[in-house]
Amino acid sequence: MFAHVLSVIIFLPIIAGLLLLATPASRNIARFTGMIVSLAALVLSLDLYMGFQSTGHLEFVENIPWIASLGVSYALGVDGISLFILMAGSVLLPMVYFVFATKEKGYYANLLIVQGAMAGAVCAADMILFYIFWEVMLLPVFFMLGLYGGPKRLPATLKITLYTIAGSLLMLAAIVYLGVSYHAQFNEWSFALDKMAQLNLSGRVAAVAFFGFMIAFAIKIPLFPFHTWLPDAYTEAPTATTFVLSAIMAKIGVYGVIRFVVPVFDQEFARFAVLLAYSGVIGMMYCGIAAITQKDFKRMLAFSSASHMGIIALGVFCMNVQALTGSIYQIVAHATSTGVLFLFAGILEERTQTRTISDLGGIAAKAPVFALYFAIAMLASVGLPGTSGFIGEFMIILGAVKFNTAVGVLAGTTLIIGVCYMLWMFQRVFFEKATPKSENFKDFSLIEGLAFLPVIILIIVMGVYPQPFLSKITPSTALQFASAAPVVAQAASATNAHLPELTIEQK
Amino acid sequence: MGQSVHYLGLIPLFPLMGAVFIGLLHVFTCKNAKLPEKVYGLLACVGPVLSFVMALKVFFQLKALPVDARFLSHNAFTWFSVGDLHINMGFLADPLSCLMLLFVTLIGSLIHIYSIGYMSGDKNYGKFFAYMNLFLGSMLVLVLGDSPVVMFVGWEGVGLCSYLLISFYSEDTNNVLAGNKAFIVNRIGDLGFVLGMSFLFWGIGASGFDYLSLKANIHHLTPAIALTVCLLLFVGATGKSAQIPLYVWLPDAMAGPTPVSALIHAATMVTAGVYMVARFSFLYAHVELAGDIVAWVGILTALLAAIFGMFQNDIKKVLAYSTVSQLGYMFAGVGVAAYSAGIFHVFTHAFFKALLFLGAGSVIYAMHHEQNIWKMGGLKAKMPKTYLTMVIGALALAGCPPFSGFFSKDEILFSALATGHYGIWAVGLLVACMTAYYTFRMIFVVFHGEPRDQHAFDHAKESPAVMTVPLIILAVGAAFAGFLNMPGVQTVSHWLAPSLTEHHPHASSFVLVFAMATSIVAFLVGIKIAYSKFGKGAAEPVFSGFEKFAYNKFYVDELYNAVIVQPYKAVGSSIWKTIEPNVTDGPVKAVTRLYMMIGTAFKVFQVGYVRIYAIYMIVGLSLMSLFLSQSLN
Amino acid sequence: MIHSYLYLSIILFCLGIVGVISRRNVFTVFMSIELMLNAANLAFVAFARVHESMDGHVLAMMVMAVAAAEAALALAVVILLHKHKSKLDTNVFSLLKG
Amino acid sequence: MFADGLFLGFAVLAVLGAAGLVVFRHPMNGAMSFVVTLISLAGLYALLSAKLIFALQLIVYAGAIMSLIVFIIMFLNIQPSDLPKEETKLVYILGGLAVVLPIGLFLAKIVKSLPLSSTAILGNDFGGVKQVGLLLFKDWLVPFEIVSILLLISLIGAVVLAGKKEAVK
Amino acid sequence: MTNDLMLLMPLIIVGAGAILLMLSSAYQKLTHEMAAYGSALVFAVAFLVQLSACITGNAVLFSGAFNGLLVASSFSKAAGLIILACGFFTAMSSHTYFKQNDFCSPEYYSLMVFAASGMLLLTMAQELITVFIALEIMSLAIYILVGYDRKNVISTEAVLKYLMLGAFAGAFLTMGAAFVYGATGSTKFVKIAQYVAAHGFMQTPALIGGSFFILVAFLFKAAAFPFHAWVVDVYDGASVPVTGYMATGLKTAIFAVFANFLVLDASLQSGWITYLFYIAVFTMFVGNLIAIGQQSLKRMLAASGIVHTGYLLIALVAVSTKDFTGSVIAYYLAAYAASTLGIFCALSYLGGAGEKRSTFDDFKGLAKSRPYSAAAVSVFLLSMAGIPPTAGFMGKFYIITSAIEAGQVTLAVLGIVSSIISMWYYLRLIINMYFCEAEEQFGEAVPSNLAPICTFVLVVCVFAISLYPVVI
Repeated sequence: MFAHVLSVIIFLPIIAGLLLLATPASRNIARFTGMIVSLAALVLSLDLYMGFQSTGHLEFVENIPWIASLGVSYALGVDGISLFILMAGSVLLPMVYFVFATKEKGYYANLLIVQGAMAGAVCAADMILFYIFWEVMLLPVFFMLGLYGGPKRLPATLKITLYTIAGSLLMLAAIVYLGVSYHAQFNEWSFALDKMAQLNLSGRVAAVAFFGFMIAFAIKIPLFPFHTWLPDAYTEAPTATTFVLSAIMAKIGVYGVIRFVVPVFDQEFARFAVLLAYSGVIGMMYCGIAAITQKDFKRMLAFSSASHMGIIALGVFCMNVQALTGSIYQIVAHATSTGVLFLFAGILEERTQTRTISDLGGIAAKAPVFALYFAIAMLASVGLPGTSGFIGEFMIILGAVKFNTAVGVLAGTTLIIGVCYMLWMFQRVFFEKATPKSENFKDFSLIEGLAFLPVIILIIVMGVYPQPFLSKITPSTALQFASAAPVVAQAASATNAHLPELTIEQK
Repeated sequence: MGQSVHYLGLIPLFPLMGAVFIGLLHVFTCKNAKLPEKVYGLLACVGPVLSFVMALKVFFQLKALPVDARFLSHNAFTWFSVGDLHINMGFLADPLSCLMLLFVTLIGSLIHIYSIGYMSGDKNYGKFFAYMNLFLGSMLVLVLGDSPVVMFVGWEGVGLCSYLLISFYSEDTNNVLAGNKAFIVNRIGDLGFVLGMSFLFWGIGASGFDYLSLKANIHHLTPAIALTVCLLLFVGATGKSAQIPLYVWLPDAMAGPTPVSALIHAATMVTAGVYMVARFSFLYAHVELAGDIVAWVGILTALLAAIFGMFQNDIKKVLAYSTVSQLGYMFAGVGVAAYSAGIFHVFTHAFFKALLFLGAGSVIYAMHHEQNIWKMGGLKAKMPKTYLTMVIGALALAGCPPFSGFFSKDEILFSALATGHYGIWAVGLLVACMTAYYTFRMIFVVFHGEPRDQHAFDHAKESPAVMTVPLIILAVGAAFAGFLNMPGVQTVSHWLAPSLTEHHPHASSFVLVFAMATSIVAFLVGIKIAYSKFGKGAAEPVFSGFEKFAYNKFYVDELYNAVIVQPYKAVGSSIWKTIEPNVTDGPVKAVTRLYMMIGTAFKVFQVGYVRIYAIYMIVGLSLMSLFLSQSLN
Repeated sequence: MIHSYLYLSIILFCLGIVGVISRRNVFTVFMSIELMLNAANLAFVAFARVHESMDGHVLAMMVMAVAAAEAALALAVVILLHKHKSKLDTNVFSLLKG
Repeated sequence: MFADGLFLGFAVLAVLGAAGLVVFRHPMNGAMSFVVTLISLAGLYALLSAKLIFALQLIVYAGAIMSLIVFIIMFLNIQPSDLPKEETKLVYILGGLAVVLPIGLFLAKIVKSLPLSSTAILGNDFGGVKQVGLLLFKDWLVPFEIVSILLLISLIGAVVLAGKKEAVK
Repeated sequence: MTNDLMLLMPLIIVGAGAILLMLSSAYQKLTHEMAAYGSALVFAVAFLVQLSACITGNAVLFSGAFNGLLVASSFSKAAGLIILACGFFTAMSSHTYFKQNDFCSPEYYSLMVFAASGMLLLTMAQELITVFIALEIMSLAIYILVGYDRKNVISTEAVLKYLMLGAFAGAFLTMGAAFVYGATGSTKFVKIAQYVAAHGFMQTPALIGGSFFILVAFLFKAAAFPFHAWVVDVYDGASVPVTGYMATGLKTAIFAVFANFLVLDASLQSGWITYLFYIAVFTMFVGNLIAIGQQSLKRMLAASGIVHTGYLLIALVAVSTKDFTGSVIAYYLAAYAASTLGIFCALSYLGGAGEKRSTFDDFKGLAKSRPYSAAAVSVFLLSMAGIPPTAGFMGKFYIITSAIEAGQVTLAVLGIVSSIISMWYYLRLIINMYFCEAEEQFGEAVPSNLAPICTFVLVVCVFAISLYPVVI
């Protein structure tokens, strides 16, 4: 373990990616570089994971003043919340280089850049630094989507880009507002995260700033009704991009809410939590129901992903430690399940040249390994106990019931909704009789099988023995609520007023 | 506290390991090098048999303990722990779970053995056993779990296996659809289960969420919450155990291979709901209203299923509805707080229903996968062993003394009577009569009379020993298991007592005799009608009027389809076809379009005439001057 | 009395503006701008009289010099325009628009 | 009184000249009319004791600049057909007046509020060449110097834009 | 006095260099390439001198010399640096540009240097008539540069529009100066400030009127609404390097003097805040609306220039008169100048002979044949759009920060909204370059490497300014 491990994790892929772009490297060199660099990042993050002390506070802190006059600094650090998103990225991304062998140089280079930028966004402990990475991580997506996407990529590209930039610029205003308020209250410039939490905000402007943050994150997550960019973008994007978007980038939106909104705007957050929770749960239902009639499996997975993000976001809004922990756990679980499903969908598309569900069938018989992997990932995604998906989902529903009974009950319907579209799709694609397009479907090669194996194992391990992971998360989530406890308690009692018995027996 | 024994965790682990091992073996060999079936068969039986042996060990170890301390536990590891929520991957063997354990492993083992024969020649032989082992493992987790959450693991696991096995012949769309239906309907129940657990946790879970802690703290639970929890958990039970309104999946589930129907959809999985209610007896005993609701839902399900059962032509459908019906009895039993009676019925039912299914499977196997009873007939000559065992099963099911079903069913009816649930008793009696009728309708049509399909009849022959031996073992169980708990003996009730919160009703022996006598009468009436109609051979009836209505299961499936499934799909497609582009995305698009329009329209102002530009300036200036002169004074 | 000078200056200035915005003849437009500069000059000189300082005179001189330079350039442009289109109409030159 | 009369006369002439500039169709007429304004302004400068400016106005403005303009007008040999047909000129002028009115009123309001001292007769030194010159070279050296750059530029501009020299290949 | 001289050195070098260039252009053997190098040299030397003054000179404000008409401050020095850099890069890109376009003569470069001298004067001028003259020096030189392509009627039309409206605005400046003089008895900023401090701003109507007209002239030159309409046509008509020069150097100089004037006194600034607020808002949105519909890149950039004027006006509204350093404005100007100049630099060699490529569609598929240039242009566009980690983002960040700090939250939010809107037309070019099939091969060789090199230097600048925000 060395001093600037986080910086290395962030900038190694970015620099490698930029170098690839700047040099006339061949696609094989690019892929090889990507592999090496992402594996190096993986090794570093594993090292980081091992060395993580789970104190609940930021660890591996780096802090270098950058813009002294405004108190902006290059500050990095991870706690239990960010560690897992960082890990999800590091663990999942190397797979892409193994699975997709024939892409262009820019494809791999952009992947590297986005990996670094996402790591940066997750590790940033300064709001401005976070914002910079937040925006930077959009650019590779923009280029990948536009350059390597499907036939209707241009509108999709524009939509996602304009939508997310619109949101994030509003967030910039809110960030600046925070910095200025800090200056006004403490007579010192700073954008550091921990200092922002000391702010005492109230009034209309604070509410506006709160929504400045929330809208940015809501678009990224995406929360209903800001999700409309998602189906197009996910469907048209090349597989790796969809994977990155759904597996990690969307999670950074949730992470943002946890990291920036909850500590700073505790009052506003408590005030609007019910509204946001409904938005999450409605989004979950809306997208889940929309998924069932999709004809295109990638689009169906896109809606499914949006549906899951709704429930993950809900976990954050429930303001209790179980739901929040569940959310973070579910973030990783969703990355390993739905994210991987997108990769599988990409493989499916590559091998059958179609994305239409009705064109396929009988793949389970043709490709048992592929079907097995797919089924495991699918079951994790529908939250079957014993897979990673259950733990998080259960804790979120549990927390939601406590937070607000109606929300909790609606959140529970995810159990049904998810299973409806997934089974339907699985039936059409993997069962039934083989169609001309799927007849010659090739099963995984050994390399592919091995590349995915760690994730599949991870899905199971995370379902069966989650406590080692949870014990790294819980101190941070507990801390999150320790500071905001009074407000949260007050809000929680207010929201459950219609079912008073529920709160009587609290220990 | 009870003892902590490490091997408890091994009981589910054996079949689970078996499942993983067989599954991997199958996946990696099915394309190229096929392994011989024997390998799979042998491997598959190892897990269940080992578990059964362990179960016996548990039983004896428990038996050795004093009555009040009869439980063994094993805490494998902390599963997850967040805030107040501590869930251990813990296993608990108390008399209740031990009983379940015993018969689940026993019947499971038998059915595995039976399947070796039944499934021979199937190209997915390995897959089948992997699923079966997985199922058994999950079932054992369900039974042994020491907290609702661990139970839920098994609960969902068995659901999954049920889905996988129903859609086992996945090339046929109907099978897959049946599988989907089973999984989805089960999931609806699971929603209730999860919500019930959540309420329970926020009620009293903070000081421990395992059964023992819950039981200790149950009096802290407020009545409203207790009722909510009870009902929500019962929703879970209706899903898993096929009660109104979620029973619809079970008849369809017969699409799976017959051993699956026997093991999963008759003997074990479907009784999980009853087991769960019995597990929560400390809770249900607390809330009388919940018990009544459970009992009524159960008995009405029993009635409905019996009506359907009377008009089915598919041998497995008849058995399926009889299963639903018997499950209804069990719920009636646990609903009137006769938990041991309910569990006992679970126990006996496992034997005779597994027996009936396996027997039916034997028949189907012999008839080359023909399931319509009106294509059979006179088979008793060709398949004596099957016939004999099946008659035993049928007698047990119909409640003929002294077969096992009689005692268990009678005890339920007696409990209903003794606790004053006369309505339930009356309906139960009617159902008993109907049960006898449809059971023997099936027996008579299949085995007696003249062969209806001569060709099939000629080719029919007795099944191999690997199939008949389990039948015989089960037949023994079906015949004599009832004595374990016959009035006056009550071995099972006493055994279960430490696990259940039960108040045995004090009723006079007159009531006891009255209940028994009415039961016997009901049985006799039922069998008489059946004999008079079908005893000497009958042609396939043409249904009309109410019969047709009942034959079509009151069109409940169609109703669900029209009221729930189709609207759901319609909403789904309208969301992305109509709502998405117009309502949610509409404003975004409109804004963009407006913005482009304004932008294009704005070019008009750039006229290109320099004088006009000067006019812009002056107009602006002049306006500002106006404002400024206002502010001058 | 000085007020009258200033009022006159304002009137001339406004007339200059009117000339610029209402006429299309290039010469007239340029001369109108000169008129505005002259109006400003008048104001300078009048204010110089008020303040009894001669700074205003110097300023007026500077304005004259600038006006001269501007006029020279403007006339060069007029010649150029005339070379292109032989017209003195500002509206003729409206290729750049939209 | 005499001064007032002179002022009134010059003012009326200046305004009329300016109005003529705005109204006349042919630039030559406009230029002549403008010269009237310039000369009237020179008279007003004289009334304001700005002797140097009075002279410069006549020499530089009315003399040099206007003759340059007139020269160019003549040089281009403008035919009436070259002139823009401004049928709506009057509408524009009236409209322009209406638009400009607020500006004028605003300025007038300002002027009205100015606390101006009485215009006592000043000494002979005021506005003389020497005094202004001294001021120019002492206090206002910088603008004076940089005006030379300005003139240089306009010189180059005239050469570049109107000159015959072809672009260097 | 040596210090004073040191601070004036860049101006002197530029002025002398301009005259020298002018004189030597009479010498037939001087090719315009040599003139380009000469002017670049002048700019470079002046830049280095200015830089050394910036680094070593401890912010000496000289006011004794020149009777307080010229004053150097850290802000004027920074603005001067930007202007000189703009001049340098424009000279370089012009060199390449005129390999493909043939209307150049050595006077072109001398005029460019003259314009720079006017701009430098503007940044330092502290007296209204000096401002006026400096403004006219700059403007006249630019007018000539705009109309330099005499054979092209478009360019002549541009100079007509610019000259006519520019002179019109200049007349307002003189009238404004006259009223200020009338009110305060002086046109020197110091005296005006003293007068305002003594008598108040709102109590002196003549000062209101005078400053109003002066502001109008500044707003005109900066292309703020409603004085913006000329800018699109003029940018379109001028040649690419001149457009770049106008968009950057001229705007820097104008905003320098604008800020200098506005911070004379707090009451003066606060008196105009309401008006500047609305003007800024309208400027941003009108600029955006004009930009959306454009097909020509130059026109789009002109319109985006209007939008950036709006952002700078936000900075002016939020400017603090107490301890004015102008750092926010200078930083934004530097960021904006780097990216705008970069894009014009790239256009000057990508545009081809006779600027045959000028619309969005002409640049379709550029990334395939010229990936590096396309990448550079993308960086500039992203910087203008304010996407991190480019300089444009930092600039916008500082402006928003200063606005919110000054309590102008609404304005900051509107600025944000405007930059969201502006995203579309910046992205449009990137999309055309990267995601569309090429209609043209961009086959011809670049005649000179100077402009490409400058482009890449500017890319580095864009990032360097962002990552090492030394000005702040």
